[in-house]
Amino acid sequence: MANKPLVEAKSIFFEKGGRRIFSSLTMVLNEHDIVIVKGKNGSGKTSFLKCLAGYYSIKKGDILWNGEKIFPVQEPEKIMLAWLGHHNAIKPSLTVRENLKFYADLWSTSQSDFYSSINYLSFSNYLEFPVSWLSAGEKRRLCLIRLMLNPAKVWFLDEPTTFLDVENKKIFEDVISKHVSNGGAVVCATHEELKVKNYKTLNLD
Amino acid sequence: MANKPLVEAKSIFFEKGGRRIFSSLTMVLNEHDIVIVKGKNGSGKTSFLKCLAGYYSIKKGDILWNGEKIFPVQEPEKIMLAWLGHHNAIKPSLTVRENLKFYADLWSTSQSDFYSSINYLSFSNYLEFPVSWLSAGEKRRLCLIRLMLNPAKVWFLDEPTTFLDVENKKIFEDVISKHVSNGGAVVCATHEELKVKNYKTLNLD
Amino acid sequence: MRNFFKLVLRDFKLVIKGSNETLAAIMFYVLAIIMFPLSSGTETDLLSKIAGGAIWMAALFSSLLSLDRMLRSDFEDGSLELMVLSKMSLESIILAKCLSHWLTNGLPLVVLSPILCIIIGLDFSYWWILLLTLLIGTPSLTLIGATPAALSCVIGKGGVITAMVMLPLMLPILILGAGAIEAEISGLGGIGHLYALSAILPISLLVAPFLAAKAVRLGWE
Amino acid sequence: MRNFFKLVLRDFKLVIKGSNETLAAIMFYVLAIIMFPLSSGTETDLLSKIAGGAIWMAALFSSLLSLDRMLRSDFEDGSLELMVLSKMSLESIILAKCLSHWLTNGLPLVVLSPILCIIIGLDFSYWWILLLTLLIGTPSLTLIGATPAALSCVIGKGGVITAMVMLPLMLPILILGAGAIEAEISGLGGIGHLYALSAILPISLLVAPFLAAKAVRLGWE
Amino acid sequence: MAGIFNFLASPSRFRRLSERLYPYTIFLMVLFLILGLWYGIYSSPPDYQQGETVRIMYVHVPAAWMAMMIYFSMTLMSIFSLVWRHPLADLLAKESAPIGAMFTLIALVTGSIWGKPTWGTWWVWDARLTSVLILFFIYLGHVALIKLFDDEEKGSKAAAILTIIGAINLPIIKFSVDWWNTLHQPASVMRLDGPSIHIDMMIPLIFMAFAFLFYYLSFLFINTQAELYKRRVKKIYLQNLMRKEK
Ligand code: HEM
Ligand SMILES: Nc1ncnc2c1ncn2[C@@H]1O[C@H](COP(=O)(O)OP(=O)(O)OP(=O)(O)O)[C@@H](O)[C@H]1O
Ligand SMILES: Nc1ncnc2c1ncn2[C@@H]1O[C@H](COP(=O)(O)OP(=O)(O)OP(=O)(O)O)[C@@H](O)[C@H]1O
Ligand SMILES: [Mg+2]
Ligand SMILES: [Mg+2]
Repeated sequence: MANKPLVEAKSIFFEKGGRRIFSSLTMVLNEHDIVIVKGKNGSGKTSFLKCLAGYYSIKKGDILWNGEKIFPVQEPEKIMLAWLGHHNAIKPSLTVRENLKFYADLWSTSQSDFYSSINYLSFSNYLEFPVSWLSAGEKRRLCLIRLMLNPAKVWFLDEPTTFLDVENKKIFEDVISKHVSNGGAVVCATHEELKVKNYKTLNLD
Repeated sequence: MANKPLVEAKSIFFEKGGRRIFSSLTMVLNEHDIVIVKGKNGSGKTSFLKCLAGYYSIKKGDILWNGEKIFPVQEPEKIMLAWLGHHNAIKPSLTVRENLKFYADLWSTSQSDFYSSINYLSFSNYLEFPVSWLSAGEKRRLCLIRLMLNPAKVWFLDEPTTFLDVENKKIFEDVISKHVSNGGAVVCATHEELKVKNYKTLNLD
Repeated sequence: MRNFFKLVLRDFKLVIKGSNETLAAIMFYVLAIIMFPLSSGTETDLLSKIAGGAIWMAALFSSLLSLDRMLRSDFEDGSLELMVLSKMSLESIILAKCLSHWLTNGLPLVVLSPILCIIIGLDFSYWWILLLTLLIGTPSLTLIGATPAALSCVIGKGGVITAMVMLPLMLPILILGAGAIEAEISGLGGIGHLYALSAILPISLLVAPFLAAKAVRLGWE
Repeated sequence: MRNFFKLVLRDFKLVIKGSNETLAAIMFYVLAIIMFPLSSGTETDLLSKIAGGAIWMAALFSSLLSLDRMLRSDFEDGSLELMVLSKMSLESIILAKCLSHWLTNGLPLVVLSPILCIIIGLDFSYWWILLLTLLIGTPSLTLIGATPAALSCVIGKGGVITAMVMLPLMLPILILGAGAIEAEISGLGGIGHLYALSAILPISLLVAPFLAAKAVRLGWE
Repeated sequence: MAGIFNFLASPSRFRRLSERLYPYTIFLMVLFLILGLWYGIYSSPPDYQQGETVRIMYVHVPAAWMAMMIYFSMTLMSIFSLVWRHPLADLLAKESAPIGAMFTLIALVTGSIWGKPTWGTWWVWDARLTSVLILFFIYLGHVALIKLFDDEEKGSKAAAILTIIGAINLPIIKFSVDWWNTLHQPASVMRLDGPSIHIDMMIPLIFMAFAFLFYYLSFLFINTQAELYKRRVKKIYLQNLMRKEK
């Protein structure tokens, strides 16, 4: 059992609106793995992540989670997955604390993890601000904190570094390095060069 | 007259919700100029651009457009300005052509400019696609095309390269280089290193 | 189950926060009910004849206005995508949203009904049946409207379009609700209508979250 | 001026495109009118008494449902920010949006009015006054609603809240419009009401775009 | 049932089958139409109360049955489409809707025409009539909803979801005459204790019902084929676009 990869995509094929987006794509994600998905605009990075998570359904091939054919989106009780997409999924009219608290409750994050994540991104001064006051990069940092609250082993990140400045990009790299060193795994679609160790690249071009 | 800078900010001061965002900031933008606004997340890059354009009103200092104290937003008949912000401002339910055509009409862009801009970003195959089909980067490319349709001399760009892949970033650099060599001027807030010649940097930290 | 109520609470907070939707709903009801005498003249016997219908129409319109937004913001900003990756299924998320929608939209009407009775001049001896129909009927309105609301997020359009798709589905509830009151007043007895209404509620409770979840998933495709 | 019509055309296209809002508006009107007999019973003379009010209430509700979205998408996706940087002022942009809103929402009702007359049983000899009130009144509804619609974008909330703010402002139009018909039917003559309605239109035409533009600018701050 | 559906699940198989079948259904439709009209107009007696106007029944009643039957079958297909993800099921439901809407309209119009001499009015807001009108709007909503999507396949899936909710209206139509005291005739053919209608009227009624049924099937087959071809053309077009680009 322990040898089964966390996620495995076996020559999957996906089309949308009658257009082939990618075909015979294969990926294996084990613990401690970082897979960086590269490719031109429109090459299907977002689609690939969405297929793996189960938002989109593939036409051919197999996707196995812990060796089983289930999807996080369809059976969320069985598989936990952390997702960070193009949308921030934060409510502008709630405060930073309320936004984070909601997800912390949903995922039963402990109180101490909650505050340590916030401190990690030095966000404690912002806690009572409504999110609508934050700048684009600050919103994205909020998403990073939320990511750290998530107990899921597998993280799927779709261009997580948009709007982040150089310093926060570095923090982000630390965050994922820490996550994989704790036995987690990350799939990350991005156009930037990430300075993390031992990553595998999946090129979609 | 011709010696007046296109845009001039004289030690401006701006606060929002009682927080000082920046103070005594000065900038001069002449023809052929590229000013790259740098700064950490939340340092006020977006706010600065919005102040210059007139969306936000400053507390102290002066902003002069062609030596006069008017703003593009308030008197659009007098001053033309091209704006590309965090939002794409494209309608998902219209096709690419319809989206572009609308702005081309609004700005009275000529037919030939219209098609040459589209070809420049090799978008002609997408013309009849509804925008909702496009990927995040393709949407951003659409914004670049729209930028090229704009007859305005001054371009204000707020993190224009988000979601763009390496190749398109290069195209973007070409686009702004071409624009300034034709007598235009660009103010661009970004966290990335842009490979353009002779730019000035404005650091907000 | 704990998560379920957390979500209800968060939605509740989101709705109340800064904007006080419940208060808005209450004011809307009063205004909408006042519109009937304003637009149809003030003859009291005419008014009392249309009273049940008027209150029910107000309920329907307030559902139309608010359901469109029940799922939209969560759908558009990616919150739903994210929430479904917790231990809660999409179906229960939607059910929680329906509950908090009803708490802020349907329940105020139920609570308000005695006052509305007075405003529109419905004889107080028929208040019980108005109350009952509202109590059984408004949750069905919310539930039945959830699927078209989800679909309208998928289309990315709202307003009149959603209303057009929703209205025919909700009309049976309106007919039964208003019909019960009318039948009771005319002496025929509105119990039959009430039975039919009570049959619809459990069915929609079973079917609606399932179908609305299907619709949301369609939007993700 | 050419730009003005281009914007109207684009909005019109946006509205029609794939989504056929006008068709939706028409179906909505028919359904909303049908709701009155459905909920208030079938006595024809009762119906014809509330006929004018019913049609006017349908107009009001369709405005409530659609005005909320008139500016929202352009406000939220940054289109307004961009459009104002053309040779068109924000005021004329808003006026153009109001025009295209009326073309897809008010005008269908005016055109549909004879059919609605039949459905609701309004005597055909009063059709002219219904038509006149709608023709003068519905543009005012759109214009008066523009500012609250803009404000609701600024708050980032919609639905019932917007409706609650809009309703009191629109009620005078409803009272005058429905009143004109009622007065005409009762033999008192509805001309007085018509005059009042016609006075409101130019005033709101002058004031509304200006105020709504202020509201939008407030949202940019 | 599921077996038949599985067999038909492949679009191309269905297309071939329906291409073979539709001439027969058209033939049957014409045959039953001729028989039904002949019996209905010449060889059935006028009603002792209503006189000749009763002949409207031979259009009205089968049309009303079809209106409900088509919606019912659309509901079944929608459930199939959602539960077993049959690609064809929502396509069939989608192609059924306009036909169903047409039959509903026929039932409404003929009912109104019939109502004038018998009830003295074109229209009353009674439960049966109203619920049929709502059915008509649900059909229209179905058609409109599909048009709202960029992607027709997605649109027909959406419409399938909506169809199931709309199905609450069916029992209301069916039992409205029993639950409410209305002007409309209670059921006399489709009854649990057997029909209570004269055999001379029964025959043309049944013939016309079959004619309408085969009309439905013929056009369902033809329209579905057309739609399948259309989708193939679109797919090829998109793939060519992609190829040009690369
Ligand atoms: C617009 C008005 C009308 C509508 C919408 C309407 C609708 C319907 C419907 C849906 C049915 C099918 C009922 C079932 O199978 O249970 C039906 C059957 C029938 N209708 Fe109508 N109807 C209308 C007017 C009339 C009128 C004016 C008459 C004649 C007086 C009439 C006579 C009948 C009869 C005899 C049946 C057959 C009942 C049976 O044997 O099951 N209808 N109608
Ligand atoms: N209403 C408000 N009250 C207080 N502070 C505010 C308000 N609105 C914005 N701010 C603050 O203003 C600062 C500047 O925001 P701005 O969007 O200009 O930053 P930015 O440089 O564009 O950042 P980024 O790189 O993340 O896009 C942020 O720190 C934000 O928190
Ligand atoms: N309904 C559709 N019909 C046809 N093509 C579609 C449809 N939806 C998406 N596409 C295409 O699918 C391709 C892949 O999109 P995707 O979002 O996965 O790209 P991506 O690699 O994430 O790009 P980016 O780097 O820009 O985010 C795009 O070229 C897009 O045009
Ligand atoms: Mg992407
Ligand atoms: Mg910024």
